[in-house]
Amino acid sequence: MGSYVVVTILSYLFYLILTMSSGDLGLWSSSELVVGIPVALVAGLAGGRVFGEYVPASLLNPIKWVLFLYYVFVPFFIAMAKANIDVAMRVLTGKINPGIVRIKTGLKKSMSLTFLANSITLTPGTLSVDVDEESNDLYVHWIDVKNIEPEPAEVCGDFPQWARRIAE
Amino acid sequence: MGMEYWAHFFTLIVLVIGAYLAVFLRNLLASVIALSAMSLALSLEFYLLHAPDVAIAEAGIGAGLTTAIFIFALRGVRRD
Amino acid sequence: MMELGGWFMMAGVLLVVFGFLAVGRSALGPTVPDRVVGLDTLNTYVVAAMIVFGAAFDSVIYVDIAIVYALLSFVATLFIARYLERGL
Amino acid sequence: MVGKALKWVSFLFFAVMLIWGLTLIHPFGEPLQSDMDSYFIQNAQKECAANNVVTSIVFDYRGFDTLGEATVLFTAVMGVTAIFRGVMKK
Amino acid sequence: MRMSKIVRTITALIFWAVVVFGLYVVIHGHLTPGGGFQGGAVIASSTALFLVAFSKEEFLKKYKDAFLSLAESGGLTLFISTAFLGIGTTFFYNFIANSGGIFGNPVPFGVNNGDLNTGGTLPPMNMAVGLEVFGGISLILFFMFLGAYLKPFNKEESEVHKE
Amino acid sequence: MSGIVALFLIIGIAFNCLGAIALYRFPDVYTRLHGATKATTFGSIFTSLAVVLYGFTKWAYTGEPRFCVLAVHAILALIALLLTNPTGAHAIARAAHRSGVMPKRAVVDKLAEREGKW
Repeated sequence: MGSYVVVTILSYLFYLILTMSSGDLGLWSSSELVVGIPVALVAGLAGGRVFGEYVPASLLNPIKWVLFLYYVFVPFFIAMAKANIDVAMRVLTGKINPGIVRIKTGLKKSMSLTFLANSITLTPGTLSVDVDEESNDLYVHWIDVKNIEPEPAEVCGDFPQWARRIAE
Repeated sequence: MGMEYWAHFFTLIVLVIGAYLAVFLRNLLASVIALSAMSLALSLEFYLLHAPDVAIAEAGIGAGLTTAIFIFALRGVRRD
Repeated sequence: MMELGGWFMMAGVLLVVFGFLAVGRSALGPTVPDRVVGLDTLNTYVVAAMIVFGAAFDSVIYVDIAIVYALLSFVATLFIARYLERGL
Repeated sequence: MVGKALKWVSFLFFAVMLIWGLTLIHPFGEPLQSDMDSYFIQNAQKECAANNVVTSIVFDYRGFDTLGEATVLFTAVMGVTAIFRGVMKK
Repeated sequence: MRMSKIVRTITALIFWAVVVFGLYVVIHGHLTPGGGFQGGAVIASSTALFLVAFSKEEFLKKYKDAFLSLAESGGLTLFISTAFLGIGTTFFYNFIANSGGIFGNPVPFGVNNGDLNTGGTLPPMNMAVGLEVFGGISLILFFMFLGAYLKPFNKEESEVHKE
Repeated sequence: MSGIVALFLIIGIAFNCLGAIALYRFPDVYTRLHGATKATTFGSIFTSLAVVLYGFTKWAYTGEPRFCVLAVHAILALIALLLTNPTGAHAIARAAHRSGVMPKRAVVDKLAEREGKW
């Protein structure tokens, strides 16, 4: 039930963002504000059935949103810039030492696992290949293998802590 | 004006390469991939010719759903 | 004031040229996953090029097509990936 | 033998037609304007009260085309459903 | 069999966004590029997204396929009846445009200025065609997805599935 | 301001170019995915940010609402790209490994060890 309400509100907000700056009532015209309600109801009915299983309710905490914005703009962006300089060096020199290693993440929710996997795909030298469905361990393609059985901090820094703090 | 000419030029080259590969590749899955690339380039070409309606239709039907239906058909004949 | 149409046009043309290079990988690639990588890269380039051309033409509503394409190319990639991993 | 000759003749015919058409090709990206085009561009927005001229042509001036298109889609769905109906039972 | 956990989570995250975007394209069909056919295809691709990330059992558990048939037939019926309403002049006559009532305002020139109350019979026809295209393409995808299970990949599976 | 927009465009084009070169320099699927995904996503962020900045600046100067629409829709397309691009790369990598394409010059492959192929 809660997921239906959340998806309906999200859909209404998304519709308003799509039709921004269209008229007289502030940024929106009155007909857009009215038509958005049935659109949001339909999308909530369709999307709420699957949303609640994968997105935990603890994400409704506003402190996590602030943390998320900080995470995206500061640590994540710096890691991404480093990743691209790293890729540039490897493209120019052609020096690789690849391998697929397994890291224990210790995360429980699938949302935080997704957060971690997408983060480490976009950050230096790592690409998430597969995921163990039971134990939530990630198989990571590491472009510069230093250790056959590494600790998580060795591969992806402090991203597991960020994932636990933000998305769990 | 000159730049726009080169945009058309390279988009059409991608289009022709995609069509050629879609016909002449032996692997059927690779053929479907080439067809998807061709459809994408066709959508970009409609976009450059200022026909956004056709571009949306081509992006939705040609690139998204036609690939899906071809994959189902390949799954039916079991040849890859 | 800001007359940047030429810059945007130039950037769009360069993105299309990189898309041409990505199709080259899609044509050469020895295995099928290589070709899918080429297609995925081409998708990203074309979405970026559509956004940039929307600014170059000063035709605002054209950017909608970029959103449609960013969402739907994901569907096509997932279908090909699921067929490749023998899941379908 | 006849089949091979037919293949070559059809191929040559197609190639000659394509090259002939290529010599007559119109400049790229500059369509000719006919009377119908200028009528639509000048009057469609006033008559149908819609900004998108393409939609007003598809659903108003050329509505029968859209009806046929919808019927074709309906027929295709009926065909697919008739073929795969038995799968649902299993 | 389903795809990996990451793909499923991202699908659950963007599923409603695809539906809202398709409805946006349908509703703004007479103001911005797009229309019933394009918007219906976008909404139908949300069905494709669900089918490819999850499985057919999950689809059948969460949504009814009778709903898709209803959408298809209802859309076509709505389209033809809207066309019939204008038969006082001709079939497909746009009788509400510029009449002042619902959907009857004249439109000012401009890009996406949010005047949804214009267009005469065009918005209802857009919605009808969008409903029909959504139902039709979703049904085709769904039945072909079921049919793809008919022939299994290798020899042992085919022995199991022979019945 | 136009200088910043041009700078963003140049940075974005440079990283996109890097992605296109990475497709040709690397030996197998996984390393190509590394180059392609990272470089093209980063480059697309910069080119889209140039468009967003251009739209908001024009909106502030001229007051026409259509430039605001341009910026907002560019942000939405960017968010869609950021969500779907790494997920697509993950799906391709998983499919490649399951369809039997092994990483070249690999020193360790735990995933193949789990499936008994190593």
